[in-house]
Amino acid sequence: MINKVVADADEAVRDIPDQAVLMLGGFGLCGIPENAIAALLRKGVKGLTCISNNAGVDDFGIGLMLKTRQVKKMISSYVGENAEFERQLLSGELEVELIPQGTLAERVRAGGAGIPAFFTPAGVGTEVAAGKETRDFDGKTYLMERWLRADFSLVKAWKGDTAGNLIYRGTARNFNPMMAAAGKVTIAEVEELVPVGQLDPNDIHTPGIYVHRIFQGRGYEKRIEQRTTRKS
Amino acid sequence: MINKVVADADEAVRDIPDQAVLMLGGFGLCGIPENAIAALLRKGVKGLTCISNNAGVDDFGIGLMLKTRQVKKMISSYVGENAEFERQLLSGELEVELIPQGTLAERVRAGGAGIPAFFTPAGVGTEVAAGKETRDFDGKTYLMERWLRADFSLVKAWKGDTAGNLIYRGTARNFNPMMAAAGKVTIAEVEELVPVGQLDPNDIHTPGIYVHRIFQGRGYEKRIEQRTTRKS
Amino acid sequence: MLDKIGIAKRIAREVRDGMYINLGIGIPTLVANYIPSSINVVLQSENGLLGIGPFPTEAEVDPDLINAGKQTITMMPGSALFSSAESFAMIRSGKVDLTILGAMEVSEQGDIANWKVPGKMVKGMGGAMDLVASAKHIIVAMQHCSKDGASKLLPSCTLPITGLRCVKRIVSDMAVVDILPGGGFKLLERAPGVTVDDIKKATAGKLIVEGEIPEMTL
Amino acid sequence: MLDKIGIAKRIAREVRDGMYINLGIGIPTLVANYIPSSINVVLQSENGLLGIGPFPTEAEVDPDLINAGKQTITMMPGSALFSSAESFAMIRSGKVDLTILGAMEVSEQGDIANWKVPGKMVKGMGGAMDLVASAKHIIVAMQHCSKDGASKLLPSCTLPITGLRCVKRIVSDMAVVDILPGGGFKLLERAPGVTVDDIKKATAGKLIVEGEIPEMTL
Repeated sequence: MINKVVADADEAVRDIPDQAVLMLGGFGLCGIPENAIAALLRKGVKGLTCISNNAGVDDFGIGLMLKTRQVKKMISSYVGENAEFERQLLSGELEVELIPQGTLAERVRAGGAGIPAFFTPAGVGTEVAAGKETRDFDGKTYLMERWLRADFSLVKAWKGDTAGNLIYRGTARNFNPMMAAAGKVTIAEVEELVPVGQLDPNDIHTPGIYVHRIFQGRGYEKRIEQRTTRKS
Repeated sequence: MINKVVADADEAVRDIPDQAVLMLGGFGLCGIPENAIAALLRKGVKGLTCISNNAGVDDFGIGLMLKTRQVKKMISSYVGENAEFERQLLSGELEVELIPQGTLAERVRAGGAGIPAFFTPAGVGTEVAAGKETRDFDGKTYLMERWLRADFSLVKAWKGDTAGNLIYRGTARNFNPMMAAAGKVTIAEVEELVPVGQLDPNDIHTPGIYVHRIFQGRGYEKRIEQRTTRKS
Repeated sequence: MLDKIGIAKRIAREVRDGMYINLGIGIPTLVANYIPSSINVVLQSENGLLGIGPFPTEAEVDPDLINAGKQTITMMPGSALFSSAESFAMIRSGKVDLTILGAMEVSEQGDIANWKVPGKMVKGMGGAMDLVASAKHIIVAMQHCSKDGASKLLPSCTLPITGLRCVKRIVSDMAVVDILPGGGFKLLERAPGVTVDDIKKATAGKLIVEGEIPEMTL
Repeated sequence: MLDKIGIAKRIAREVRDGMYINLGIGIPTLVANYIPSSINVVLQSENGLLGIGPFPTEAEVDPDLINAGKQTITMMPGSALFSSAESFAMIRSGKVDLTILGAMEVSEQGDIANWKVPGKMVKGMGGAMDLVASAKHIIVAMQHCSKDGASKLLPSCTLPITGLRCVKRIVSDMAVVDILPGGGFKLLERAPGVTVDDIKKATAGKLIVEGEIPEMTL
């Protein structure tokens, strides 16, 4: 098997240039590439376009990169948990493109599947449809949407092997598999990196062909946004 | 959880009418719904349209339904292993639509994903493009292809639970997951049916929402078309 | 007049055995608490889970297991996990039987507005546009009027819309109404202590009242 | 002149460390036998596997594990299994570095015909059209001429084509040629015992010969 292992997050993101288009996995703070984000903060790249379902919170996730003004544009479905985000947006420092969540997921999937465009019913008749081609199929109206691809995709998995095969855990899977497939270069960080042969080929969520670099992350915080519990 | 269990293959296919459009999982004879096919033979439904990557062999798989003249039309990517198929095709008794394998897989996937049409490069400039819309994206030409959906999808999995969650094994997965999603009614047969809670939610290949009926199959033959071995 | 819990209880009565259901944030989430235990349903979380269970105990809290509102959750036996693409694939292809969500406005044609208020920071539509464009059956949980008394059931929406002609039924603090295929709010039930006249006054869109309107039972 | 094994051996020399490769049925399948063990590659089977291993021993035979030619196979450590949709997703998105397949005809523009012979039963294109439309690099393994001596490297294909302008390189029993971006077969190497003149006579399409043409080494 082909060995994709790099030493750490800093080595993995070493060649991400200013103005790069990035995809970052995660839903809220669940399943985000914590180590890669920390490395981007250290590296200080600027002018990034970040495609990610959310924009983190003020002091974690993509929110950290907003604070350091490394992000030029966010492409997301929901960005509501971040005061610094709001400030930059209102002051015009930050550009934002909002996309329905299912359309975002499917556009990224299309990017990784070699499908340049497809039709979806989401957003017909709304602001989202502005400037887009509509077409009727079997009596229902759909919008044409284009694929999304990235210069670099940063994903986080639970387990991975040295050949780049990934297994996610729980709802931390979310956007990670599609983003792994849609990156020209895909960087995966995992909680546990194992030699090839340790993961059951039947259980792989992201085949190694999509992953160019893999490393074992350190010190995962896995912050919880809405800790909600019951008594008994 | 919702219980989807039916007693056996005969009960599962009880309401499949003449002229129904079926999808049948499998690649060659690998991962085909053996029990459901046997039940269709017993039931004797006629005029079926079968969407399946292949058409079985003379004495197994969909080949058995060709012999009994139950199939009106095959929609496949490759149909080369079947003499009776050839006879019926040349005599005009059987209609055949050949689709590139990746386009077939994606059209079925689109059917289960609510995507009525998409663009693919496969078949541009070939007979397959006849009558289809072409469009250029980023300097490359693509064909527009429509979704495929079925009245009934017949799929075969390795393990399943009473809620209809499925896990496939090896390359017997192939077309089964997309077909499970693209059926108005999806019938799953499994080698081992277990109570809910026995399968790890992280390992499920087909979520139970796609499966309407599930039963444990019997007497799997799992025939091999090209038994190829090495000495040592 | 119903409070939030009352609205949730009334909507819970719409749930049928064997349904796959997507519950939006807010009142819709509360509905889960009032579904009778004799009814088997599966709750979908659009971030990638079928089979949402109760909130976890402190000991069960798992940061890798959250719902679409980013709350920690548990899984029911028989759950399945999947990607966001798969999640919206099943939503778009109509596999989710019932979607329950909140709204700021609904028009008499069934248009819904629930994602953007001009002048306020736009947070995004999340999965709402995908859900309303695809769901087989949509029930809206909402207040009949705004705090200053303006009707939210309108001839047409004034706010940017989330989806066209998609709402089938509304359960508000005052009434249960259906949106008729040809347009119009058809009054089905009154909330306890609310008169047909109250509802007429509170409904700016076309209200259709035929025969006796029963008070709802919870 | 090369036999089938010779063609496979010569193609094996095109393989680079770290490549993901799809091998078609026939001669291409043989290529796997001649890739040096010092080179790490991953073989894709379009029915849903990355990491094809050797054929199984009798004891290892598993009916749930076959390649695209329906032969029983094994898996290498580090393999991954997936659906046919995922398989062609990675093919279409250019993740497979090299596709090796057979052909009945190739045109000097790089068009390929390999799925249909008029008058014979049409068996289907399988995955060939998807592969040729998407692969980053395509090498064709073929006979330079048919049994009756007619050239298969043509100005334009006479058989129904599988894909347009997609073939980059041909390894035949007589020669290695590249298809130039502007069209034309550029001669790179001669098979042992074959002269440039032999190749000229056997090539109906435009053959470009520049300088000394080396004999290939295997």
